[in-house]
Amino acid sequence: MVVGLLLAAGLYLVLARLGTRRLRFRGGDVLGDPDLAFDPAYAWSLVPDALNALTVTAFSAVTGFAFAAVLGLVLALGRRARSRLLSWPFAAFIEFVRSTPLLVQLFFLFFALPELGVTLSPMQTIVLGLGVHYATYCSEAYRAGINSVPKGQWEAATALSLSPAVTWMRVVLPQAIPNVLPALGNFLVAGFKDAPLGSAIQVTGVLFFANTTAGRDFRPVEPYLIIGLCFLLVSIPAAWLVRRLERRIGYERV
Amino acid sequence: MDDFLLTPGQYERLFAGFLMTVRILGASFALGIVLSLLVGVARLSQRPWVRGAALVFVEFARGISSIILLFVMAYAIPILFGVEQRNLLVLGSIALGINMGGYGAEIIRGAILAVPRGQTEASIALNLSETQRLRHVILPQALRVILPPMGNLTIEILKGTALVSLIGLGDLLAIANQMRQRVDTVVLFLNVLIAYFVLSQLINGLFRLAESRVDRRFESRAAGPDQADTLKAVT
Amino acid sequence: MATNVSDKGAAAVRMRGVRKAFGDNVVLDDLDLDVEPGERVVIIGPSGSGKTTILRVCMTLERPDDGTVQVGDRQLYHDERGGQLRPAGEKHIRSVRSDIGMVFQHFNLFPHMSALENIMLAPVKVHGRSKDEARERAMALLDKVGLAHAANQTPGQLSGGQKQRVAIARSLATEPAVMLFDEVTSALDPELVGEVLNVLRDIAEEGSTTMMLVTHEMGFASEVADRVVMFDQGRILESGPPSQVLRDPQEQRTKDFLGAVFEH
Amino acid sequence: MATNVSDKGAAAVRMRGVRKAFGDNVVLDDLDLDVEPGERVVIIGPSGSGKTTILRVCMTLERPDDGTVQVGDRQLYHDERGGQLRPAGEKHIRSVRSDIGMVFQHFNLFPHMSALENIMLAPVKVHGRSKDEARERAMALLDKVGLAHAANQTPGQLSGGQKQRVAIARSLATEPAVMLFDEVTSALDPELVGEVLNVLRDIAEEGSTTMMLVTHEMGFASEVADRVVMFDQGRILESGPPSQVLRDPQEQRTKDFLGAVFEH
Amino acid sequence: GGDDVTDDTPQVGGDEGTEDTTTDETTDGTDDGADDGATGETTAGGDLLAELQEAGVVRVGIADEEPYGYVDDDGNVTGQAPEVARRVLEELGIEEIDAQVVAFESLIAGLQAGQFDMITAGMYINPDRAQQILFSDPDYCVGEAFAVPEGNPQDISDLQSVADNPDVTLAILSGAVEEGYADTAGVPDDQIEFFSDVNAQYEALQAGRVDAVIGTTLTVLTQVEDMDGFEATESFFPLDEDGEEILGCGGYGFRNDDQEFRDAFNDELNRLQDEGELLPIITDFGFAEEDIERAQELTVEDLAG
Ligand SMILES: Nc1ncnc2c1ncn2[C@@H]1O[C@H](COP(=O)(O)OP(=O)(O)OP(=O)(O)O)[C@@H](O)[C@H]1O
Ligand SMILES: Nc1ncnc2c1ncn2[C@@H]1O[C@H](COP(=O)(O)OP(=O)(O)OP(=O)(O)O)[C@@H](O)[C@H]1O
Ligand SMILES: [Mg+2]
Ligand SMILES: [Mg+2]
Repeated sequence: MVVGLLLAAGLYLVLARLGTRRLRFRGGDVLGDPDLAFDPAYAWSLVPDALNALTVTAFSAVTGFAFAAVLGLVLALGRRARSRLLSWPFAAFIEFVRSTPLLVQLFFLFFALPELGVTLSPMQTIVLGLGVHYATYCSEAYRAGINSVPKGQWEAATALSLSPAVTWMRVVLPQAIPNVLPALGNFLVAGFKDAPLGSAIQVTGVLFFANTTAGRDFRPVEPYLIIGLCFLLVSIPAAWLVRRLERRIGYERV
Repeated sequence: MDDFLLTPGQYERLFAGFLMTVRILGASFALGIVLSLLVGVARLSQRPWVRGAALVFVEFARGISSIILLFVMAYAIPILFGVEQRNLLVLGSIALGINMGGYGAEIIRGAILAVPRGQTEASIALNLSETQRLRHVILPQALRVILPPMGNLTIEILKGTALVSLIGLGDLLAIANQMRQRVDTVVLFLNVLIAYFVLSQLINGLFRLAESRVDRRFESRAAGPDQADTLKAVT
Repeated sequence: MATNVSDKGAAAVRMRGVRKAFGDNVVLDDLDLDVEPGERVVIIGPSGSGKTTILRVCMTLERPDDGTVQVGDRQLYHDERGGQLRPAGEKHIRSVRSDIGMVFQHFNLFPHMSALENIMLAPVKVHGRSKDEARERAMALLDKVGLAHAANQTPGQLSGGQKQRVAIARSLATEPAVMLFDEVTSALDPELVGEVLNVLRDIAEEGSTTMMLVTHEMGFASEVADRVVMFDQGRILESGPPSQVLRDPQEQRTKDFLGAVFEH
Repeated sequence: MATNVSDKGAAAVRMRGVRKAFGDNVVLDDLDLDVEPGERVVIIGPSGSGKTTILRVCMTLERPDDGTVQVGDRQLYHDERGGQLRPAGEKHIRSVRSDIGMVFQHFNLFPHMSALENIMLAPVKVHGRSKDEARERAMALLDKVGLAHAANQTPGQLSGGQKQRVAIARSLATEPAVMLFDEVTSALDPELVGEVLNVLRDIAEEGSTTMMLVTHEMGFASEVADRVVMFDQGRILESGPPSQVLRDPQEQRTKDFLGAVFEH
Repeated sequence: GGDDVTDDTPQVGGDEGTEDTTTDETTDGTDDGADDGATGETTAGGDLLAELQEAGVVRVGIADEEPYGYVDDDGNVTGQAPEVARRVLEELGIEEIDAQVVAFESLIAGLQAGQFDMITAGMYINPDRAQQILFSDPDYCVGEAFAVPEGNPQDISDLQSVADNPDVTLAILSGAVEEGYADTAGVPDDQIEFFSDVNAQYEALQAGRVDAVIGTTLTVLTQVEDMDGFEATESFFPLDEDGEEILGCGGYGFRNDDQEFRDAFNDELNRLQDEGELLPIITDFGFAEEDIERAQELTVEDLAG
């Protein structure tokens, strides 16, 4: 467990180091053969750039997701608030963010917020955008998880006179969160697939790489196919892992 | 209040984009539903190769990001296969429809599996053909399970339509971006967000309506007074 | 179609060497069984002895591992070409299957259709009847099972006994030559069993339909059965008129079984 | 805090005019009940008579619609300021509540913590004990309930009787003045009931803790109770020492109830 | 490399009927309903021009960059390039243009993929691009300039001054020629921020995300006009590896297969240029007469290398 956490933290630090670079894409080292619709040699020469861009995309996805996981909990708690005056705005916010496109939200954060005096860098924008967007999804998952904690647990906490903070931190959440993990895993994968949207606000991730390279070398086939492949190679195993987690947790719950 | 409004002319432009958004949504939804049904049923086929092909489609459609699929469709596929694809609306809808099909197929598969086995057996005993079984017995019952997640999926696809602005289609977001320089961006994007919100609530409402209509088919009121009467009348 | 079967004077159902195993569990073991046209055979036996399985094999809900099933003058699972038996395709099976009907323990009515629609579905979709014709016949059947007033109710609005009577009407609607009944009263509250047995009795009395019934209602069995077949561990232990098998069984196993049933 | 209560010579629990309804269903109806410090009161009565509800009201798991509940010398649901009673805030309720403990029918142990952690949680988090002190006391309690060896097992690894004994230890750990027990043996397999009753008997014998027990174990009740209270339809039907209420009840309802319980 | 993959698909030419609705659908709704006709399929050889003449509509690609090709307040497509193209196409008997807005870097890919039939974005003619597509002769040549905060606090005058000042972050349009200019001048990577959207560059400048935007003198002048607190630097000509000044001259892009269309367009363009017809159209968008005169002496061969 501790080893796992340390490993994850280490990986994240590496990712943070690689993924926050401002990348510059100079196209392939070799010229594509005009007679080939797909030139493997040219494609191969793009791989280093594509991998670098992938670290940027992955970093924005992971960081955005971490943010979503925390903010989602806050939203879930806010929505559960006993006072309707408090819970209604949370519910409305969640519904609104969930039913509007992430891309529009990104444009809003990137282009409209400066008019309100908040200027975010592209990376900050995509992290915040992914974070808030997926926080609303996470909040629904947390809500289901919290509701799945039996009523008797709350009553036992009352009978022991535990304070609300202790009840949440020590009794309810430790039971709710394992049930929520598979859902969170799915959202991480989904967030990863949305992370290329950062390209629209100049985040130098995979899609930015493909657009720039295609515009520079005038060969769109290779870069777009490469990033498509990158995505399949990352997200299919990831989804598979999440499904395994789902089965394992489902099994333990029995 | 006026501070949050645009000029009528600007609304007119946005409305043209909004119509385009609705068209793309309609086209991708239609394709998505067809793919969901075909692939969802194929996932349960007795022929291993059909099942395998369907699984590959599902993993592909769900594994690749819809935005990347969109760019692949718009820029790589036409050149790679020499199909001169001038119709971006079709391209965009295919990309989004494939995306929807991947998720929808799993919804349909799950819903079909949720229909009790006895229903299939009864329809075999009545000698219905495989398609008749699906058409008259299984799918109508699966529909109850299908509708709620399908509604959510449709809203996801609505959100996905915003991506087509990046490949040069003039949807709501694309028009907003063209107006961005000359309009207060806060007001502009708030208006756009609200338009999407309204549309998604509309979709939500339509699906709720469909759900209640389907539920009415199953009407299973617990022993009401009229039923008690009929019971007596019979025995 | 019933005429088709008796034309030739063949058995309504003729099973030869039927074998069915689930994994290691051999449920039907080299089974031979003949049912004459119009005969009413009641199958009894302890739980797990394979009674349901034999009906499901006749209904093509389970494919036997080995052996043949003949329905009327045609093989169910095989094509006869040039005297040779070959495994038949789905099309052949469907064509033979239309001579068989089955009523299930748990009714398996279609919950999204009214009673009437449940009954009309197969005649319209499978046998190509016109809607009007099918409706008329369905109403006649509903009347026969005493449910004409419930034609437009969905299964959710019916009691268990009513559901089962609709299910019986539904399988009668296609006029199968052979009808299979698998413990059709055992999912019912005791006070509803009578109404279903009455309907079965009516059908039996009309006499033209071949019936195979699995039931634990021994009184009913001795009343309607031409023959009682006692199953045990996938084999026929004994077989004969009810007066013999139920009153004066030869086998100890049968005696024990009947003792246990009647005690209850 | 227990001393606090007896200091004043006040009742450990004093209910006045307590009313609780769920919708139209009036479950507690203008109820008065006094429990003396150190007294052991057993509450009996038919299902649905409000036994659980009265304990839940004491534990603040249900808020009464009307009436007052005094625990020791303080009002549970009200602030007394200037002789006036006003509905109290969450903070006040929490402070009074720490004098009460409850053991549930279904244990409600925290499944993600070991037995030891379950017991230590409240002393450390609520009463600010040091971890070492809390652990020592928790081990002593586990020893008392005969489960010292199971300290590090999680509830999933314990039998029902063991779970309930851990739950009892857990609620004793904060040394509440009043302990509530709601049918703590009725979710257990019969062969496990004894071990839990033994633990309860030990606690009762120590004598310092005020106890309110709902139970259907009449033998146990007559053994440990100072007083038996018979509930019916949200009211106290009769009340007195076990020798009187259990052996020689005055009310017909009580006789019927006891008859039914003993027959079973 | 002139071979375009579309060579292999002559058979798609026939079914014009199916395309009737599609033109309609590919419009971005920006031009006020000018899409009533069908353009038919584009195929190998020179029948594109005939088809376009038949349909009366041509689809063009723009990058939404003022003043070259953009969508105005009312949603109409305008700018130097679309307006000139309109005039020239009119001579060819094509009455309407139907524009699609795409990222600048996707213009060539869009043209090649058949999403539109010509580029009217004032795209500079250079050897790299000329390998991919056909260009018309240029109709303007301008220098480069920077948009900077008023008073030019970082004292930026040319790319060398950017390279020499590590504090300056420069916005460059992804896929545009300025990237190469900056490389030649030795501007380090971490001083460059790439954008795929012209307007976003200036919004970034306003938001303080970058210190300067480089663009053609015209673009910069047009943009800073609408912005408070920003100005344009003096126009300059960037240097190539040999220290020679580079002229930035824009023209119209065509697919390699559409040589006949390009030639016809080019002939009319040159004729109108000679007759001085284009001058008023172009100067309307802020160009100086000398910008146009410089282009008059040049042909595409001079620029395409
Ligand atoms: N689909 C199946 N998969 C595995 N085993 C099965 C299946 N269907 C039936 N069996 C097994 O076959 C045996 C016979 O089952 P069958 O239902 O025919 O018995 P039955 O005589 O109808 O018993 P009952 O009186 O309980 O209905 C049982 O041991 C049963 O567990
Ligand atoms: N949360 C609730 N909502 C609605 N009704 C409730 C609730 N809790 C209890 N009741 C009702 O209050 C009545 C008294 O319930 P209570 O649990 O106090 O009875 P009891 O005497 O403990 O019975 P038992 O011996 O069955 O445990 C019952 O009719 C019950 O249905
Ligand atoms: Mg059976
Ligand atoms: Mg109770």
